[in-house]
Amino acid sequence: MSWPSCRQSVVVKAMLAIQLEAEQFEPLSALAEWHQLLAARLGIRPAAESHFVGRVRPSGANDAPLTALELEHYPGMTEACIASLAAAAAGQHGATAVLVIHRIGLVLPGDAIVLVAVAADRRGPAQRCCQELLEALKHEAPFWKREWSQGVGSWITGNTPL
Amino acid sequence: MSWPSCRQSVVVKAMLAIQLEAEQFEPLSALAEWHQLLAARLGIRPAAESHFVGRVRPSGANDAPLTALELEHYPGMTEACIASLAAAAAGQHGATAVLVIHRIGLVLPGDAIVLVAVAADRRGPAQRCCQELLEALKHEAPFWKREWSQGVGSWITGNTPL
Amino acid sequence: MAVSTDPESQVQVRLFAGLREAMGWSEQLVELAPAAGGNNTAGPTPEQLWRQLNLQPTNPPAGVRVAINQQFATWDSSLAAGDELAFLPPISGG
Amino acid sequence: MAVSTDPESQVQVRLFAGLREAMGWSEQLVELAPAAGGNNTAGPTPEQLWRQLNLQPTNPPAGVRVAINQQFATWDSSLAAGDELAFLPPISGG
Repeated sequence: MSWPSCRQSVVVKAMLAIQLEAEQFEPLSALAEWHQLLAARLGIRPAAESHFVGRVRPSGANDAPLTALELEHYPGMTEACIASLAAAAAGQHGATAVLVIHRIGLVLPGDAIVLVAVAADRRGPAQRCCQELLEALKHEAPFWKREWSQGVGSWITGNTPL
Repeated sequence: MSWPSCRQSVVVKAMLAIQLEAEQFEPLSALAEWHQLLAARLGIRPAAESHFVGRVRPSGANDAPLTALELEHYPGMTEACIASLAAAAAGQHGATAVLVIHRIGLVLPGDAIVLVAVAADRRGPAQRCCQELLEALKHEAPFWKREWSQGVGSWITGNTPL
Repeated sequence: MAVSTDPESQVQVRLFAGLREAMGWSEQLVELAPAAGGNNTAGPTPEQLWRQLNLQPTNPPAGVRVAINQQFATWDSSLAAGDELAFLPPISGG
Repeated sequence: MAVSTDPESQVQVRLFAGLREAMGWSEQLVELAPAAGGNNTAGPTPEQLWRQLNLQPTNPPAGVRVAINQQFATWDSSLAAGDELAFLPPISGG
């Protein structure tokens, strides 16, 4: 496992915005709010921004139509863990700002589960930080997915391949 | 040079949306329009979406405050070239849809120059396609940047490091 | 209902997701046994508690991780009274 | 104003960005000279036109690329009447 484990970070220089969201959220509205925050705090917008949006697939592992995806988490640890992963990734790549929004609860097919956005001074750091933070979230943040299909719930014990 | 050269592509399976924009554009509004297009054509939104937004830096190569960045292009060839690079990247990564918006003309500091968005069924292809297409645009699409600073224009003969 | 005389001598154990469902409980207060031989410095390990609570399978599967006080920890960490111990089945976030 | 009798025997040459500014022109119609020895199959190359038009420096810099009919081409491609030839200084898009 090559992802950094969640740990308390010592110095946080980047602007971090972390949110667990129990209701449906619209990634573009969330990005618009984040842009306002960036503009207010930084004055000018950073030269490079990389975003990732993950959405629930219409069918589950057995290819049956999915009713919903349920996301269980470990309250308290999850938030701290995401914050620490985001701080580590931002620090490693010298990112200016990081936004993570992650759904919990029941998420419908087509709905956004996760949004990761990274602002940086150059495209490489923005892209790499966004990519690595997403992988870290998938492997290191205490979330568990259960697929609901035809009235049956099945816990997922891994991630889709990269 | 490892980027594919612009060429006529034989088969285009992905949804491509390419736009040269002579006026200021708002990336999130452009993404919202693209989402409507995707929803109308595909029904459900793809599971993975990767975006990149590039903006004009506040200062130029010599660190002097930048008045504006001017983007010259080769009308006709530029559009065809972007379309062919987008089709090649989408085909290589099996992306579902690609959006490219590129500014031309005078672009002010903080304004968006380029937006690349890729939708795919998995995060890896979405991220890699977005990243590689951005590099291809930087190296293979006939654009030329001129920095205007203190009344003097200087042609840029390369790209910022990745 | 756990019979508890002194919460300071207990460890709070939490299960999640498939493990929680398979065992039929999500939280349990576990009384720390007085250490054998009066050596009070090293408490039980998560591995010992896994067995003591009769979690299944008997040997913890490779994918299951432990957290102590909401930080990832190793199976041979030493637990102290008042700790929160969680057994985490394979993570699938993002 | 180019003296042109037959547009079908010409190549349209285009310059961009720094090259356009350095040379002081952006488009020029160039009459193709009748091929020496009556061999009409191979037209001039972009490299020959670069020299014929007295573009500077005399040896085309490594970063400059050529496009024929809006497709990237090589410096030793053969131009035909009616072609559009562009000399492209180093690209900086995105």
